[in-house]
Amino acid sequence: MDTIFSVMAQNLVSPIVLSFALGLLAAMARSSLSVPEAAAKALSIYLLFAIGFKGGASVAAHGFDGSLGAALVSGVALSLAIPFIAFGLLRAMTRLSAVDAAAVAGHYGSISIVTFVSATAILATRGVEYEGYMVAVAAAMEAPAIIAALWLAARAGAGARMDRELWREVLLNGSIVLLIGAFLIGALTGERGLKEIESFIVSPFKGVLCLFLLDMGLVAGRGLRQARSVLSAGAFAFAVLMPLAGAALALPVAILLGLSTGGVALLMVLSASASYIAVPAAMRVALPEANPSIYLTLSLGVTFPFNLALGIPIYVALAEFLGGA
Amino acid sequence: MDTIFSVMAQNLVSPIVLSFALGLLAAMARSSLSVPEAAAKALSIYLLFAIGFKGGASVAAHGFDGSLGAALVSGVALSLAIPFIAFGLLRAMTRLSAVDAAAVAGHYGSISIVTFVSATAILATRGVEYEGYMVAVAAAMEAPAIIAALWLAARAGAGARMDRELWREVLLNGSIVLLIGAFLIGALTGERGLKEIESFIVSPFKGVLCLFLLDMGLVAGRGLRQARSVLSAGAFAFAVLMPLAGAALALPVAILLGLSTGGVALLMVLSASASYIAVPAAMRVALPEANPSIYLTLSLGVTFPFNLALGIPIYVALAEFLGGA
Amino acid sequence: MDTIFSVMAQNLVSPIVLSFALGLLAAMARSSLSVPEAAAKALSIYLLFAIGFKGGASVAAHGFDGSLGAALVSGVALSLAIPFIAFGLLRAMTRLSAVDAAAVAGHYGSISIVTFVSATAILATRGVEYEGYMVAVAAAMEAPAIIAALWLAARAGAGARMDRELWREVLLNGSIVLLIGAFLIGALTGERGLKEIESFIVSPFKGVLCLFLLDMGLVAGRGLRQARSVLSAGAFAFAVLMPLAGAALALPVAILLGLSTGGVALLMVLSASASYIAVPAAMRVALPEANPSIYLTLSLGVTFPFNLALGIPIYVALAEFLGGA
Amino acid sequence: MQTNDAKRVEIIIEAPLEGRLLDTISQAGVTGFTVLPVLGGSGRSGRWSREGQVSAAGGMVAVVCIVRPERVDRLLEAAFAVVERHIGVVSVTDCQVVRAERF
Amino acid sequence: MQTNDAKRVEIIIEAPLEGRLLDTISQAGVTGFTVLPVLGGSGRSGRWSREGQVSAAGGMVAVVCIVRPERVDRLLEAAFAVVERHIGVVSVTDCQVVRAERF
Amino acid sequence: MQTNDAKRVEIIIEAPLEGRLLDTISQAGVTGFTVLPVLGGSGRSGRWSREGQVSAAGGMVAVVCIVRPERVDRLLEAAFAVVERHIGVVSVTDCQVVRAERF
Ligand SMILES: Nc1ncnc2c1ncn2[C@@H]1O[C@H](COP(=O)(O)O)[C@@H](O)[C@H]1O
Ligand SMILES: Nc1ncnc2c1ncn2[C@@H]1O[C@H](COP(=O)(O)O)[C@@H](O)[C@H]1O
Ligand SMILES: Nc1ncnc2c1ncn2[C@@H]1O[C@H](COP(=O)(O)O)[C@@H](O)[C@H]1O
Ligand code: NA
Ligand code: NA
Ligand code: NA
Repeated sequence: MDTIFSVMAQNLVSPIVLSFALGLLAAMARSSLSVPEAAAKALSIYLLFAIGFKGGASVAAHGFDGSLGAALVSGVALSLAIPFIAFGLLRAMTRLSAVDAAAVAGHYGSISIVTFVSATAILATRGVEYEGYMVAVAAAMEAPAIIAALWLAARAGAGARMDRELWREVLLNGSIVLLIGAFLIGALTGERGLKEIESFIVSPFKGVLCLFLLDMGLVAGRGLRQARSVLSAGAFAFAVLMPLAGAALALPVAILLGLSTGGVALLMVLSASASYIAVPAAMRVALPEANPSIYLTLSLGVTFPFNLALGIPIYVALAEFLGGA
Repeated sequence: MDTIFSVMAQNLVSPIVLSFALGLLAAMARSSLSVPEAAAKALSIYLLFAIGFKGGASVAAHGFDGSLGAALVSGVALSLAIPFIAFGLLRAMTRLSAVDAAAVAGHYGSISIVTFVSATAILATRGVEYEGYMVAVAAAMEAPAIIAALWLAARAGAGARMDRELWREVLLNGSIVLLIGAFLIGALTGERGLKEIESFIVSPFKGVLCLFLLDMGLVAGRGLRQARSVLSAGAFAFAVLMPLAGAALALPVAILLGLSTGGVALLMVLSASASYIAVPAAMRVALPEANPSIYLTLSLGVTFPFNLALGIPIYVALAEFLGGA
Repeated sequence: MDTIFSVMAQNLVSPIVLSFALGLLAAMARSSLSVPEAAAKALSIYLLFAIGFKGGASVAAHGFDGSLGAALVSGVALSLAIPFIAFGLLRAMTRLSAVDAAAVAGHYGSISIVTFVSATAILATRGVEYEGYMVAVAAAMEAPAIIAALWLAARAGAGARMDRELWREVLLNGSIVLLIGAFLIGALTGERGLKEIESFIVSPFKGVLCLFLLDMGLVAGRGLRQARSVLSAGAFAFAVLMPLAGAALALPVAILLGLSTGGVALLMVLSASASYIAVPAAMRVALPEANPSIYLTLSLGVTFPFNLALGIPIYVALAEFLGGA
Repeated sequence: MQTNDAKRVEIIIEAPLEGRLLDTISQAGVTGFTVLPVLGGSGRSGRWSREGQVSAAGGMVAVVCIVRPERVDRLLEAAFAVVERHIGVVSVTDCQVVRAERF
Repeated sequence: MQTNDAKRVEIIIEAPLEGRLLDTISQAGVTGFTVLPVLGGSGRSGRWSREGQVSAAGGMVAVVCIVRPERVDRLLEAAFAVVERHIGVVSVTDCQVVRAERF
Repeated sequence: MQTNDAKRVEIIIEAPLEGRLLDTISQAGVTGFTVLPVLGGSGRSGRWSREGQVSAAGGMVAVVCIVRPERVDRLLEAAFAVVERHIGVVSVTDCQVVRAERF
């Protein structure tokens, strides 16, 4: 318990969390502060490339310990299962239509890569190691939730369309391709490759993350300001409960997989986090009847800050506690 | 006197000043060289975040020495007073209308954060220390001049409008919010926070500043090329005299405040510099009758390069001379 | 021969080449991965500034060894001569119209600065030195080929227009101005200037290059996908043969000039590479009848990847072999 | 395909006034509009370009509103309250829309 | 100067549908169009802005097609197949073009 | 609200020609225009997109000029001198403007 509070305290005054808070407050107060779209995209490309590459280089250094396959399968299973839990909770806790609930549920089955990245930054600060291949698990968990969501929506009578074109779009989504591509480059070039570009992708990493979180705060704050009306108290409660439920589901799986302390924490983080890039784009195409304000606000405006400020420290502390660290 | 020339000589062949010169010449020669708007904004976000954070971290390390309050009040007073001097000089030296003169005067009361940043880079090269809270003084000096300018314009019969909405826009202007926000983050996270993101906000700082000044040179050169016709010799003379007047006014104030050598130089720099972000935007809303070509060209096209090439070395040398450094 | 294969093998698993391959494959597979235009331009500004500055600083450190003048003249001569060879080959190998052939020929006489930059990165990895002024030679080789191409087109009856305005545009093209400007700044500020901004322009250089090549791969892949139909097998063959011909022409010239091993390799690289910034823009103005898909696809989609993957290692290995390195 | 008459109103205005304009026309009941970026231009106050600019002061945006013919006057009056002392360029074009119930 | 009648069709649509829309209208024989970026807007689902967004989900684009009058119906029908369940705003304006043989 | 007839001329042209076009129409006395960015498009020379492009060669811009009806011919002729050998798409639409004295 002590650990939780100390990790939380340490986390809350980190430049990363405070940068997000600054963006959130600035947007709430209607400041003109904004990060250009092109700059935000460039920052996200940097983060995906760096985290993917480092994961791959770490796999090249330490080798696969055999559990990669099992971890990937478990990730896919979690991504498929979580939407059902989310859907059930949403129908119980809110008055959202079945279509809106299905769309939201899809977001929670999928993952948020910035949440993952922020968690790795915290693990690095605390000196906790994790499996490099967790990056691949993150990529594997992006898409399956979409199937679950569309199945839920179809059952509810919405003519959700999941044609081949949409499949291609989801699986070849820019962020998935970059993450896996960079992972493979890191795995192929290994330590030598990492050394060549270390002073670009390792040293400035946390600082870039601060600016990206500033931007996320601005976008989240703007979303919250504009969507306050469409969200009920029940929906807010869901967006705080659901990550805890996702993490709770992931914890035994991670332990069964025999992951390291950092790996356990990261699988909880992935399950607890909600997508705000791949899934929203897919939902706009496949489920246009669902209201984007609802799923974007819950995912980016409530669950993301919750995980950043409180969730991650809880998952890390739990993993450390159970790992005897 | 020797110091002035040696500082000037050293300054004139610094990558920072030469990058600005390159941009200026390229734009004058109508080269197609240009920095995309989004990239320029991203560079300015980086600079504001870095300078704010470092200021805050330095305050956290050295503590307030009690003079912050007095420095803030003095900054506000300077920002309010300088427009009156500028207005008087403009009416005497040029044939600008009262409204145009008031708008220009507002720019000179406010501050230019890049001029400030360039001065801190020169101080760093020379190993001169300054109070970390000067960043907060810079932020405090952005807005008051606008009130003075609108008062001057209203007296001249222009229906300047300063409604609540404009107040909010000025005070929550993106650059002020980011500067103060980063300052607070730096102050809260202190040395530990700085260490985490040092290799992002400290080591590459000067290089980023070079690229930003390249862009400033391009914008200034384009402005000069297009606005040459609207500017009289008197206006040009004003734009060179006024920074010296502002600095002269700030010098005794800075000494009375008991600032360090670097702090004295920076208060002179702030008073000598003219806004080109917050004030122009406010003037377009509140004083649409004033011609933007005039105030933008004087501020960015004349006073900024003057300060960069000659002004800052003079202020630094004077501060060192008086500080016995 | 051994060297060639070892250089090639080392090169093919470098993060730089793999990043390009990732972009190429992603675009071919129609992934949504894309780098915003503003970010791509910002990356290219960084690379031009850094490579120019380092070249200038190196000249300041080692001094001119007298051969700069001869190297510049030789570069100009190569840039003028190569289009004639290219035109002849194109007329023999393809059924392109004379106007299209002239436009393509102009691209191969000029140079690609990213190819140059990638080659310097490989030389750096292998610890091979080169003359800092090769950057100036690169700049000098950008424009002359355009004259040759327009002369060829005019002879073929196309009303190519090369008015004063176009001259200004070509010679004051943003990338030339930035490259030469940064070179001069580096030469003026020397070692001291380099030290000030080293951690911006030296340490992260290779990493930035990776992201830029990722973008180049995306653009090249998209081009290939969309232009496949307009290109014959003969045109593809030309785009692989021509760089080898250009390098073969440059080799004796470089040896006669008495360049260092790295210098020999770089003159071959410059002659082998094909423009994709300055020349296409000039051709769109001066030779609108020529089909841009053809020249852009051959230059960026075929010759650039060929040089990156195979050409550069061949030129470097040859230079090392002949230089007794 | 079944279409109905409508008006396309295009307002080119200084970027620092964007917020005010949008708030004003929203209050006048026009809740459908789209904002397009502007790179540069020329007018009585000379040529300008957004390139490399950091401040919003040197830029403009274009706002496109498609409205039913009977609502165009209310929109123009609301827009004019903001644009009046400023340089905004306002033009109105006849157009046809599908799904008229949306406007 | 000699001009001919044509139609200017403007379609404002969610960014994730851009590829589908362009493929569909191309297949319907409309191979001339231009895509413009959109900064933000407002509609029945509220206000939005592209600022700082990373996902395509939160954005729109404007597609402008200039076509001969006789081809406008085919274009609208093709566009509608994509836009139908979505929020796309479609407007058609009469215009004049030079070099009519190009359209 | 009092409006007057005017013409909205829209010229979509290759980016490397932008400077020439604007200089030419300025010399022809048209000093009011606005330049909009273009993301991509399609025409006889195939599809293209600005994404990730560094060179101006692969891009276009849209120039919008609102002029009095009697000046449209001078504008079109001036524009055509530049556009002729190029791919520019020129369209003219009738519109209404407020503050006609500005055009
Ligand atoms: N006739 C026009 N057609 C299109 N845009 C215009 C026109 N007049 C002015 N503008 C735009 O409005 C801006 C300001 O105009 P002005 O106040 O006349 O300088 C110009 O820079 C253009 O972007
Ligand atoms: N009447 C309109 N005029 C211009 N753009 C509109 C209009 N209605 C909707 N839009 C655009 O279409 C988007 C989605 O509209 P909606 O589905 O009504 O929320 C809005 O955010 C606007 O960008
Ligand atoms: N009918 C059209 N409507 C709108 N834009 C067009 C049209 N035709 C061509 N364009 C634009 O002009 C560019 C060049 O056209 P083209 O020369 O036909 O390849 C295209 O890529 C489009 O951006
Ligand atoms: Na999840
Ligand atoms: Na000042
Ligand atoms: Na060449």
